[in-house]
Amino acid sequence: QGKAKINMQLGWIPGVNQIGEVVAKRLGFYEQEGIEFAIQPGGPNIDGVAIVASGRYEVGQVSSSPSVMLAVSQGLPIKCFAVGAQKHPFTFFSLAKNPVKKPQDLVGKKVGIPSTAAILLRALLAKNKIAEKDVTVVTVGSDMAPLLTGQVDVVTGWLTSTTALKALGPGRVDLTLWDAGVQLYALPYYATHATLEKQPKVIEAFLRATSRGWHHVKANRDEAADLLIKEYPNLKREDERAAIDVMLEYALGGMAQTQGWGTMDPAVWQSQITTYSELGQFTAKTPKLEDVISLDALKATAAARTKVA
Amino acid sequence: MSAVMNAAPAISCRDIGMRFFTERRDVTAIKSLDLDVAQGEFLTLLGPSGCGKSTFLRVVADLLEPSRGKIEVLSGTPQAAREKRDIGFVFQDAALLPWRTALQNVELPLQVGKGASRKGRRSPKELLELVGLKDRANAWPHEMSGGQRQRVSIARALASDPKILLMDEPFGALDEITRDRLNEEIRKVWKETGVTILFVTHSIHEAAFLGQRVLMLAANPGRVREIVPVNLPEDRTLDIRETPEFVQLTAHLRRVLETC
Amino acid sequence: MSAVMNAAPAISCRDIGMRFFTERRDVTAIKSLDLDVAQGEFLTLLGPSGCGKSTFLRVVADLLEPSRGKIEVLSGTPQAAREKRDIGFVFQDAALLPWRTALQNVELPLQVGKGASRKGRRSPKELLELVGLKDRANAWPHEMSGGQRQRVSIARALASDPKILLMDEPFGALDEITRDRLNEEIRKVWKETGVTILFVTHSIHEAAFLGQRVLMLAANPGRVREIVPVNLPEDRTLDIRETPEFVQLTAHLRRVLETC
Amino acid sequence: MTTSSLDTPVAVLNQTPVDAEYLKWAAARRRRMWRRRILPALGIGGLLALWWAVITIFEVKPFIAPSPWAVVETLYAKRAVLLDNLIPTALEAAGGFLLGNLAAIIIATIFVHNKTLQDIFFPVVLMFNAIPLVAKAPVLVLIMGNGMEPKITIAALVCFFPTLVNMVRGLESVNPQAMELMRVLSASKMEIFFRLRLLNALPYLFSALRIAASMSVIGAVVGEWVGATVGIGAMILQATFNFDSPLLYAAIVMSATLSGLFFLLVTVAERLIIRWHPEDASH
Amino acid sequence: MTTSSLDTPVAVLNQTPVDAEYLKWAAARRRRMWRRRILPALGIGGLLALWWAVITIFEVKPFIAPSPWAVVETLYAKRAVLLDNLIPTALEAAGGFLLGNLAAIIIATIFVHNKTLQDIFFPVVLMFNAIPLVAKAPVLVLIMGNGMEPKITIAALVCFFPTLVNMVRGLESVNPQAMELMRVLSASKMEIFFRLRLLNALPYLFSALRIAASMSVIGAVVGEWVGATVGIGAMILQATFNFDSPLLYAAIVMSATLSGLFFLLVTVAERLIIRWHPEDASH
Ligand SMILES: Nc1ncnc2c1ncn2[C@@H]1O[C@H](COP(=O)(O)OP(=O)(O)OP(=O)(O)O)[C@@H](O)[C@H]1O
Ligand SMILES: Nc1ncnc2c1ncn2[C@@H]1O[C@H](COP(=O)(O)OP(=O)(O)OP(=O)(O)O)[C@@H](O)[C@H]1O
Ligand SMILES: Cc1ncc(C[n+]2csc(CCO)c2C)c(N)n1
Ligand SMILES: [Mg+2]
Ligand SMILES: [Mg+2]
Repeated sequence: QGKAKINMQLGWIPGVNQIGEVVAKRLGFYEQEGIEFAIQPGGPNIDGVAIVASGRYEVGQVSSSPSVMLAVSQGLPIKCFAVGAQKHPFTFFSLAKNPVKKPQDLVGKKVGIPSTAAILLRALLAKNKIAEKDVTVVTVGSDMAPLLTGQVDVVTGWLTSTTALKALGPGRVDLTLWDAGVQLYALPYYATHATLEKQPKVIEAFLRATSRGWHHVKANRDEAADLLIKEYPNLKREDERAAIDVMLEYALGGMAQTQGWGTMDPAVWQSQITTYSELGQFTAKTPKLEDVISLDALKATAAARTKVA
Repeated sequence: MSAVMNAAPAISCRDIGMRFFTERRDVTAIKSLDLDVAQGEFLTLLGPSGCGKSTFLRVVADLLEPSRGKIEVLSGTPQAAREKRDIGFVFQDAALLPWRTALQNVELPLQVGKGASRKGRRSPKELLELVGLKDRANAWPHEMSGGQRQRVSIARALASDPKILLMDEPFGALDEITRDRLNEEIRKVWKETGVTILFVTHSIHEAAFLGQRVLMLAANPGRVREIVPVNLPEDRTLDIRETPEFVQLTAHLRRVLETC
Repeated sequence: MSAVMNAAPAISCRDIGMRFFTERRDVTAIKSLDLDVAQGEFLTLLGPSGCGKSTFLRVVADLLEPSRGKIEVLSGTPQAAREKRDIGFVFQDAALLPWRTALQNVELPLQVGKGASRKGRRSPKELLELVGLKDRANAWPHEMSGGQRQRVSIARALASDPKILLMDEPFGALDEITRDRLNEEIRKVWKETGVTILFVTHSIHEAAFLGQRVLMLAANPGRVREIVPVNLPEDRTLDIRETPEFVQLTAHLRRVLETC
Repeated sequence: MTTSSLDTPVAVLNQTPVDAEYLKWAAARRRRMWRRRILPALGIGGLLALWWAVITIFEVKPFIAPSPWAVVETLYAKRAVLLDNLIPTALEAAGGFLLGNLAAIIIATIFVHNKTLQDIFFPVVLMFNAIPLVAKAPVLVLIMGNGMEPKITIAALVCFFPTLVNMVRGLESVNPQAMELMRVLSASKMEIFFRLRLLNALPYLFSALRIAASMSVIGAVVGEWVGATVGIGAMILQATFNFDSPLLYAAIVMSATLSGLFFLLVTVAERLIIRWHPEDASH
Repeated sequence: MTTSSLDTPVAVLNQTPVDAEYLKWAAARRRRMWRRRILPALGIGGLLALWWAVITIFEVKPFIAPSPWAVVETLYAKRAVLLDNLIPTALEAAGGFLLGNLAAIIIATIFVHNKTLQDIFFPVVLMFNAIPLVAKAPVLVLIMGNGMEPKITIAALVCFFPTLVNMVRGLESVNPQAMELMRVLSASKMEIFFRLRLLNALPYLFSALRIAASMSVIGAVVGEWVGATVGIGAMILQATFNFDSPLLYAAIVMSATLSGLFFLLVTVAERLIIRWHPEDASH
């Protein structure tokens, strides 16, 4: 019958970052909203934006908010309609014997960073009025080993990657991008203009069900871990269980505590756009806020999303 | 012989010439060649090494296009004759397919080409027996001696039933006894089937014993030196080689060859 | 001839046997062979196709290890003789290297192996002239006729200066005139240099004209049938073939060969 | 003289009397076969020993490279998961191997029969081959979705080019004499292809297949990075992401073993198909 | 009889009188050469036309694939940046090509001369080849740092295996007759290698080099994804990240052109080195 399909295309492989969706799917929350839901994995070779933009799948999620801005800037017909993490967990990691606790500590350090994240460091330096020449940038892969071998003083990564962070040991020093003054969102959800305009009800239903899923996770963490492992048997339960606690801080912390899961602040978006624009990152055109995000679906579901909380 | 001459010639060449061009050289293999070969004739070719014998056979078989002149085979182009499978060829080197055993090599003509159904009078096995290789039917080419390989290639040429058989030194690697026996066999085959044969050999005796005429080519550049008719009885056994006529003929051929 | 016999034999075989095993077959190429070849001797080998002539030459040249028996070459192992570059070989098929021109192929023995410095009496160019290929010195093997290729390989074998020359049907693809001339040449080379020659041929006349003895092999399985001494004067010209002794000898050889 | 006197005595081996010469040959043959089995095992064993030695002597940290022992433990502990993930990767690799090589053989066949098409399209294939996966991936997912199909296609694309290049050369490098023979027999192009060119190309083809055996597994693994939750590629990604280097190496060992297996299959197939070569061609 | 009567009349071409037969041959030859130049251009042109047609007819969105026109514009507008980035990639690819193929040729040489080493180490090489780049790259960066070296190494590793496989086969597949000739001449292994095996392996080698020409560029590009700020690979990464599809395609066109150039060089080298083949082997 007229069940709406939602395929959610990721920019990365699924894991604890999608645990709310997995739980909602497993417990039939989507079905109850009249949605047939599936997660489509991405990977290093595919971010999925073009696939969603061309209408192959209905919604997408990328790792970080700049992807959405950059895509919109290049004319891809998508808009972000919710975010999965209220703060970006991107963090500069250093070791206790050579710590970087605040932005100023970066001066004179060797920072290992993937080439596509170099812009985040530049944004941070700009925000804190540190000259770029005072920091040595070393392009590395998404790998933390260079810190341990002493090739660099600082590496980057996500605070939510709890398993990976175990490798750095307990004496790790964190400096999050958010606290350093560059405020980005992680795990933004997006869809095409056409979907947002023609099927707002479906998107709203999707948000309601997903929100329910996340709140269910918060209340039933062990069960959620079990459901995640059932969906993706390759994952390790104890690792994911530990990650759930951290992830929930991001998904349901911050503004989400008051305005519900998925909520986002247009001001934060606007400052991102401004920052990127100032750093000359928009090679095509600087997008306007209303081209990048659409708050309609969030507004329409505000009651449902906060009620559960 | 005069009887067969009445029909249209099996092969008719007018001023055939063949030059090989490469970036660095220009080799005249055949300067000019005029020749008619009657249907059912047995023509042997004698001539010094490099005088264009193989080249000429290749032109007749439509494996090379002459750089000039006009050639008709069975009243058509060589290509037409080849495509009608009217031509059989025994190559100077055996040219066996290494992935086929002796028997499979002999069977090739029956499996390939439009005339594949046109069987010879003898089965591949019989032909292998004819050339004395019954027991080596399953040997791979690399397991055979030089002469054995050549015998397989002779059997292969006889497996199909061509109207024109071009044989390029088929018995070169065979001992005289086997060679004598096969000389008699090939004449028998010729008589039975009425096939037209062009037979290149380096043996004056063989040329005289087998042929109705001997085409003597001269080298430098390749051209016809003389066409010697063989006036020997049609029914020849090996004893004929002791007759004065034969000795006289071969002496003549030798003399001509010395001036080629 | 008796004089040379006094020295240690150049080649001495005791009960040599050669079998080829494969997964499916077991071929006896040589059953048993006893033979002494004197230093400086010219031995010709006659025998039906597949009787093991090439196999025997390969054993002497240390290209095959006999499956039984004992062989000495120049009072040592075949390997030692080969490694001292005392052995020259003309293969049954020319075996030219396709990436070398005629001249470069003849030059190969002077560029390769420990004896590379040991030059023959004649330069590669002179040798090419000897075999009548002066003008084709720069031709690639694929641009030459069958006989031309074989002549290049003969010139190549003569380019080094071996003590034992193994020739496997070297003149098989040549016309009789060239063949006669090269027969005389090879005897001249033999006399000049005192080289020991083992010469495989299918021509009874050639075997008789060239050799001091004729080793006749029988097939099925390969074995010595008879060793026929050639009692002809050492100074032989082609005319000798008309003498009654020669005719008698070849008739005998033919008779023996017929029962091989 | 009878014909039979020309025949060489040939014994069929199962009737051969067991004599000394035969035993000698059979023993040598058996020795050769054992060598062929033992030496590779020795090589792999040596590799493990070297790995272990390097880890121990240079005190390599486990996050750079784990000890073989840790990997073996992981292999054993996670054997069920690893095998479950091996199956889709093996299927994708096998599918890609078949598809890619088949396509390469077919296109090589077309190219060899039509020089004009070859001249026109070879550069196109070359350019297409040079496009990296990042650009091809979205199009593949767009067309095929997220099932096994895009992974198989990627594995196939990775095998395709080497096989095409080798196959074209193999099909073209026929002995001119054999070609003349076929022409005299008026063999059709089809017959020339199946009875001459293809057989002639086998050494080149098997060389290409050996390369493809290895490449198709890599292709499948990389293909899984375009969106997969199961498979060795997904596991590798997961393990890299989590810095679980024993698991990463265990997954790599699985994929390398798969490559080795494919390679072995190709080698065995070659030995079964090319039967006409001298037993010990190179000595 | 004099010897000279055996000689075939051979004219050296620059002395050839300009006769009809010669002119006919020369014209045919010229036609063939032109075809060989024009047809590939036609193919590439056709590809562009097809691309354009698909974009227009199916209204493909520019973020899936831009129109050729947009790419050309970008190529022109950014020519300076593109060329600057092409140079390191070209150097890496060339270095990897040389290094990888040289290593493959040397190891193939060792293998062919020592069957035991081959039996032992071939499986090791095979396993090593099967390790995906994700696992090798960090180690390479660890050892070699962040310069061109790890990229060159990756490009070399990518070329290595196909060339090794082809080269071993080429070196082993010598004509047994030629081998016997060399043995009779007591040629040393070195002489056999340089005067027989190597020349015999050339068709296989050039086949491998054609593959490697394409692979080394891909290897260099992929190598640049591990940590580079310049080079076509870095540009591709950046363009992908920025959703700048015209730039992405422009970068891909650059790398494909580089592949094509390498391929062309290999083809020309082959034509210059292998001079002894019939001019038109496949007719
Ligand atoms: N492809 C080629 N390119 C250049 N020259 C060639 C080519 N093929 C043959 N020739 C030359 O043409 C001449 C005739 O060659 P052909 O093979 O017809 O001689 P032949 O009479 O068969 O000699 P043989 O008795 O030695 O086999 C020879 O001088 C040869 O070198
Ligand atoms: N590699 C091999 N495997 C099996 N059998 C072989 C092999 N080589 C030769 N033979 C067989 O050994 C026998 C002797 O072969 P050889 O080549 O020595 O004969 P030949 O006397 O030189 O004959 P021809 O005069 O025909 O050249 C033949 O029956 C041949 O089939
Ligand atoms: C969901 C999620 N997305 C991205 C990252 C960050 N990250 C770590 S490795 C890698 C691949 C880069 O080539 C990326 C993007 C994360 N930690 N979690
Ligand atoms: Mg000829
Ligand atoms: Mg022989």
